[in-house]
Amino acid sequence: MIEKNNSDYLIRMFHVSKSFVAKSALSDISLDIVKNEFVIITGPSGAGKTTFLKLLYLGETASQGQILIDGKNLSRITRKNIPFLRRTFGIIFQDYKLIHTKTVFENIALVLEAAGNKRSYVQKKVKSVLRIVGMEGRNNSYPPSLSGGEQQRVAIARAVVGNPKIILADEPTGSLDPQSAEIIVNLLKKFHKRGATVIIATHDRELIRTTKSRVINLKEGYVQSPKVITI
Amino acid sequence: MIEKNNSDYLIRMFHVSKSFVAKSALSDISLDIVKNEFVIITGPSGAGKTTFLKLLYLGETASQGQILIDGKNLSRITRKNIPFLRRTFGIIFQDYKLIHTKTVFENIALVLEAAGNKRSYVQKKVKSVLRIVGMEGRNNSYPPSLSGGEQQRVAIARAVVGNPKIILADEPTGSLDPQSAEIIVNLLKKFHKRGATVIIATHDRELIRTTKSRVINLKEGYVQSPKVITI
Amino acid sequence: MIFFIRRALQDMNNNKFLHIVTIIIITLSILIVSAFSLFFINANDLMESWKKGIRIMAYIQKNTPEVRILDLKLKIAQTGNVKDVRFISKEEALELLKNQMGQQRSLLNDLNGNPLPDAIEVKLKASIENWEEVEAIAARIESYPLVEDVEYGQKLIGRFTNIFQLFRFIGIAMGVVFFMASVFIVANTIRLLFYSRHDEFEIMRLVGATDGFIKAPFYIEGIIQGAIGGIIGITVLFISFWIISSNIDQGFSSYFFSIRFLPFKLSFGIIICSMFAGWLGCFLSLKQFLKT
Amino acid sequence: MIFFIRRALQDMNNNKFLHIVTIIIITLSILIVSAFSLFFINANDLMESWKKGIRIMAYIQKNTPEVRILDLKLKIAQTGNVKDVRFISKEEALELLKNQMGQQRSLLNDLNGNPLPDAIEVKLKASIENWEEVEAIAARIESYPLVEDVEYGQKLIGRFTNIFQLFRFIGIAMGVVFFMASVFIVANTIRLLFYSRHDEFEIMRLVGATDGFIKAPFYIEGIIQGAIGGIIGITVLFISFWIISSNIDQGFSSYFFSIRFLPFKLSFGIIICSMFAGWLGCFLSLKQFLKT
Ligand SMILES: Nc1ncnc2c1ncn2[C@@H]1O[C@H](COP(=O)(O)OP(=O)(O)OP(=O)(O)O)[C@@H](O)[C@H]1O
Ligand SMILES: Nc1ncnc2c1ncn2[C@@H]1O[C@H](COP(=O)(O)OP(=O)(O)OP(=O)(O)O)[C@@H](O)[C@H]1O
Ligand SMILES: [Mg+2]
Ligand SMILES: [Mg+2]
Repeated sequence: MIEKNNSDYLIRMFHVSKSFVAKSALSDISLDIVKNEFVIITGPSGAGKTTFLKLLYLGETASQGQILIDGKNLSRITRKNIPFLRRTFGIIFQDYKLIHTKTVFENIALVLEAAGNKRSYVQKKVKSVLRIVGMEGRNNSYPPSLSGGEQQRVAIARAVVGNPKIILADEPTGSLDPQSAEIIVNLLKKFHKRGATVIIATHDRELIRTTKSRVINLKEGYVQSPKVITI
Repeated sequence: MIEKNNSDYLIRMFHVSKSFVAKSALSDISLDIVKNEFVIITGPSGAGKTTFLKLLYLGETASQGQILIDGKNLSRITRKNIPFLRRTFGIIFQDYKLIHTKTVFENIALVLEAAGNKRSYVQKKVKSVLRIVGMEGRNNSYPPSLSGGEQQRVAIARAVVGNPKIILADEPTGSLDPQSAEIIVNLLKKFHKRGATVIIATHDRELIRTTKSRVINLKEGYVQSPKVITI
Repeated sequence: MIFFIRRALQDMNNNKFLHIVTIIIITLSILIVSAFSLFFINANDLMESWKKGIRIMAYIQKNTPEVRILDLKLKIAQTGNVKDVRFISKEEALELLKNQMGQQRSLLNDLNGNPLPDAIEVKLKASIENWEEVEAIAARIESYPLVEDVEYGQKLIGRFTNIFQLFRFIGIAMGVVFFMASVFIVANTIRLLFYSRHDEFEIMRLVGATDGFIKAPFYIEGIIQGAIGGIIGITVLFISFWIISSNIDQGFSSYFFSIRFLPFKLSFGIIICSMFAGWLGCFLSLKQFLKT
Repeated sequence: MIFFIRRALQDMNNNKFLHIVTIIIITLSILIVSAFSLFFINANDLMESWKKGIRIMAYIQKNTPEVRILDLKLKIAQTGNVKDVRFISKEEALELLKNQMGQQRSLLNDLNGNPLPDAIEVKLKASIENWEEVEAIAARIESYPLVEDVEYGQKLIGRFTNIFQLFRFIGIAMGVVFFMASVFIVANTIRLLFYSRHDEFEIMRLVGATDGFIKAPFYIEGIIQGAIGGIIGITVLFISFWIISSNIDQGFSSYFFSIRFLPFKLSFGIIICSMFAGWLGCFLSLKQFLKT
């Protein structure tokens, strides 16, 4: 391991645990993720992958331990500043979390509008990102009328539309056929090349195999034998 | 192909099409599925797999063509008889469709209660099926507090709890790690051995490779080069 | 049945927030209806007590023998809408007149003899609806032999009687409007409640539940909510009524009529209607959401 | 701002069913409140017109010269709460008495001389609230020199005045209760509406929207719904009023008072309050649902 400068660390976790009522999801996690890293988190169902990601974007707060993102301690972030923290992330949720009463276009535009972008920019940007994920022409569809894979691609489009510094992708290819999955993985890699830090939680062996990168293996909330592979 | 007796056919489709407003999902599908067959439906995202399954359990009605299930024409089934048709199916939905305000136990028990089973039987049966999918002890959890894979396993438990004649599984291993997936596939195979007809819609190449069975390949709503492999 | 009730209660427990808000809305609606009913019933009592002031005086021809007067009294008593008759001798009449005249009684002091006629005072039933009826009865009595003349109240009261009639008409109309509005508020609230849960219906249908199986607990819930809301509403009203009336009653009302709460039957009817509204809400929403 | 209004309208369009049901409930609530206000205002007018019937007669000592009577009249007219005074000579008084007595006037025919005193009739202002005030004024007038005696109305009207007072008190109390009930119905309905959408808030927060960004369109929606519901409610009431009153007015009311619609200010106030209720509903629900 090469010595790192303090400012190189984007995410640092110190003895982080998360337990729910009568259920411990993560135990004593300590790890660092540097800027522009590409990390895969894997592990069996219920291992705590989603919970790990939730702690980063403050979807849950850690029961114990400290998390620093870009040098800021998450436990010190005020309620008011949470939205601004979240804008540094692009999140692909495992269950997509699309708003069913809004069209595909509106769902994606929401991110840009919330960040205060101009209407014309929003229009252009949303259309271009939909083209990239292969969902052009479905602008005005509502999510419930989309197939599982189509919804997932909309969720991906929403995650990347704001050019986030950090992309959190929870099982981003779970509902996708191998070809579409490849397109998505390439998209994530492209953002990685442009400078984003990418964290993917996945079971997909194919994805892990073809993506030579650091793999964090969780099992019942503990990190298993960490191995680092630099790409 | 061996000549089949008419009563051997469980599902017959004649020139079935399904189109939504401004979008055709399935076109001119004709195929037969015999009793106790194990069929995999595959194809890229948006190919029409889910729509195919929906037509069988009358989640959608065909725009054109006829579907016979066990000799009964679906277009002639009255509204009142739809629940009874559906009880012959055990369905794993792509998006699980668990009721968020009911516990895991209640979600699964619902199927048996709706079919008029006794309370004591329901209790025993639900617990045993939860054990099989590895979700024992989560009886009283609500679905939103479960991980993706856990939710999927509950959905699978619900699908098989009523010992259905036909199991429709839409991407049943999409959120599962390889080990859990294998358990589920073995579960489906066990039901198949006991006499159930199993239809799986999936992208999972692993699943297709390890399960030597008939594969129906859909693309943009059309059946591609059908190949039959008997197990 | 027990199974469905159990499911209904479980479900209400699972969706506490929604059900509490719904019950609050039902309670408020019932409170409005029952408060208005209470108000109206008492206002109506007041009007009735007022109407009792209408009297017809039938003046009898001079020198009529007593037996014939008794006959006449009987005859008048048997006339439709007459509640009560009383013979007033000319001496009694003069005494009454003196009392009535107050300051001006001095006029009557140096009177020689009593020029007043004997009379029969006729009280009417409270079921009299308007002034025309009073006039009709008076005309009828005037037509009897031995009756020289009739005189009835001040025209004033007659006019107020008509206004009372209008008041009652408007009151009943408003009661009906409030009642219907409340039923629809309750029904629509329950629709709103169910709309937020129509995914649930869909899922139940997909796993093979019949419409009946899905509906039963929701109907039970709707009816339970209606009942709870209704009972709370009536109870709140009763408590307020009790507090207010125990402070006010002595002061005002005892003279003419006494303030009373809704009759038991009506309270009960309002609760039944609240349950009906709960049922109706379910009926409307389930009809809508269970379409294929 | 325009951006948020656009988003609010778009959102109402996306969730038509929910919003229509909500507006129906608001409309009905407003209808209840405004119907009651209308009823109350007119009933109050009626009471006022009635109260105008209260008169005090001040009887003047015999043989008072005319100038001094004029002085007295002026003095009485300047007494607090007196609206109008009129001199009634003893001749006029006798004539009036004869008219009043009806059948019994024969008594007065063989009168020698006129024993009645001159009098001043005092009309009181409608702002008189209760019988005690009337008594106080009468006592005051009686204390003036030259006034021999005072007489005021039948005690009856006095008692009714007190009942009117009670009626008005109860009416205002009920108006307040109905009003608050309606505000809470509206507010809770909007809570119900938002509850069914709290996943949506959650998603918006997760993608980095600030609370302000999320709230703004919902507040606008709540206010718009309140406004639409209020306007429809008042309009429906106005149309019903217009239809009913154009059929009834001629028949009854013209004698004493005329039926009128809610004053513009009040209608406007009700609509404003309906909007406030919409806002309140948002406030309560958003406070609740935006907790972390
Ligand atoms: N809100 C919660 N309340 C209680 N338990 C929870 C909650 N959220 C997660 N858990 C539990 O914590 C454990 C870890 O959940 P998590 O969602 O992180 O798993 P995961 O690794 O993402 O699994 P999967 O691959 O199935 O998505 C699971 O057993 C889950 O049931
Ligand atoms: N209700 C609907 N309204 C309009 N279009 C629909 C509707 N349902 C499905 N479609 C469209 O029909 C096509 C087929 O959908 P389907 O869900 O069957 O795909 P799928 O093969 O299951 O895909 P995936 O693997 O992504 O789940 C998709 O393009 C989808 O957008
Ligand atoms: Mg997960
Ligand atoms: Mg699908």
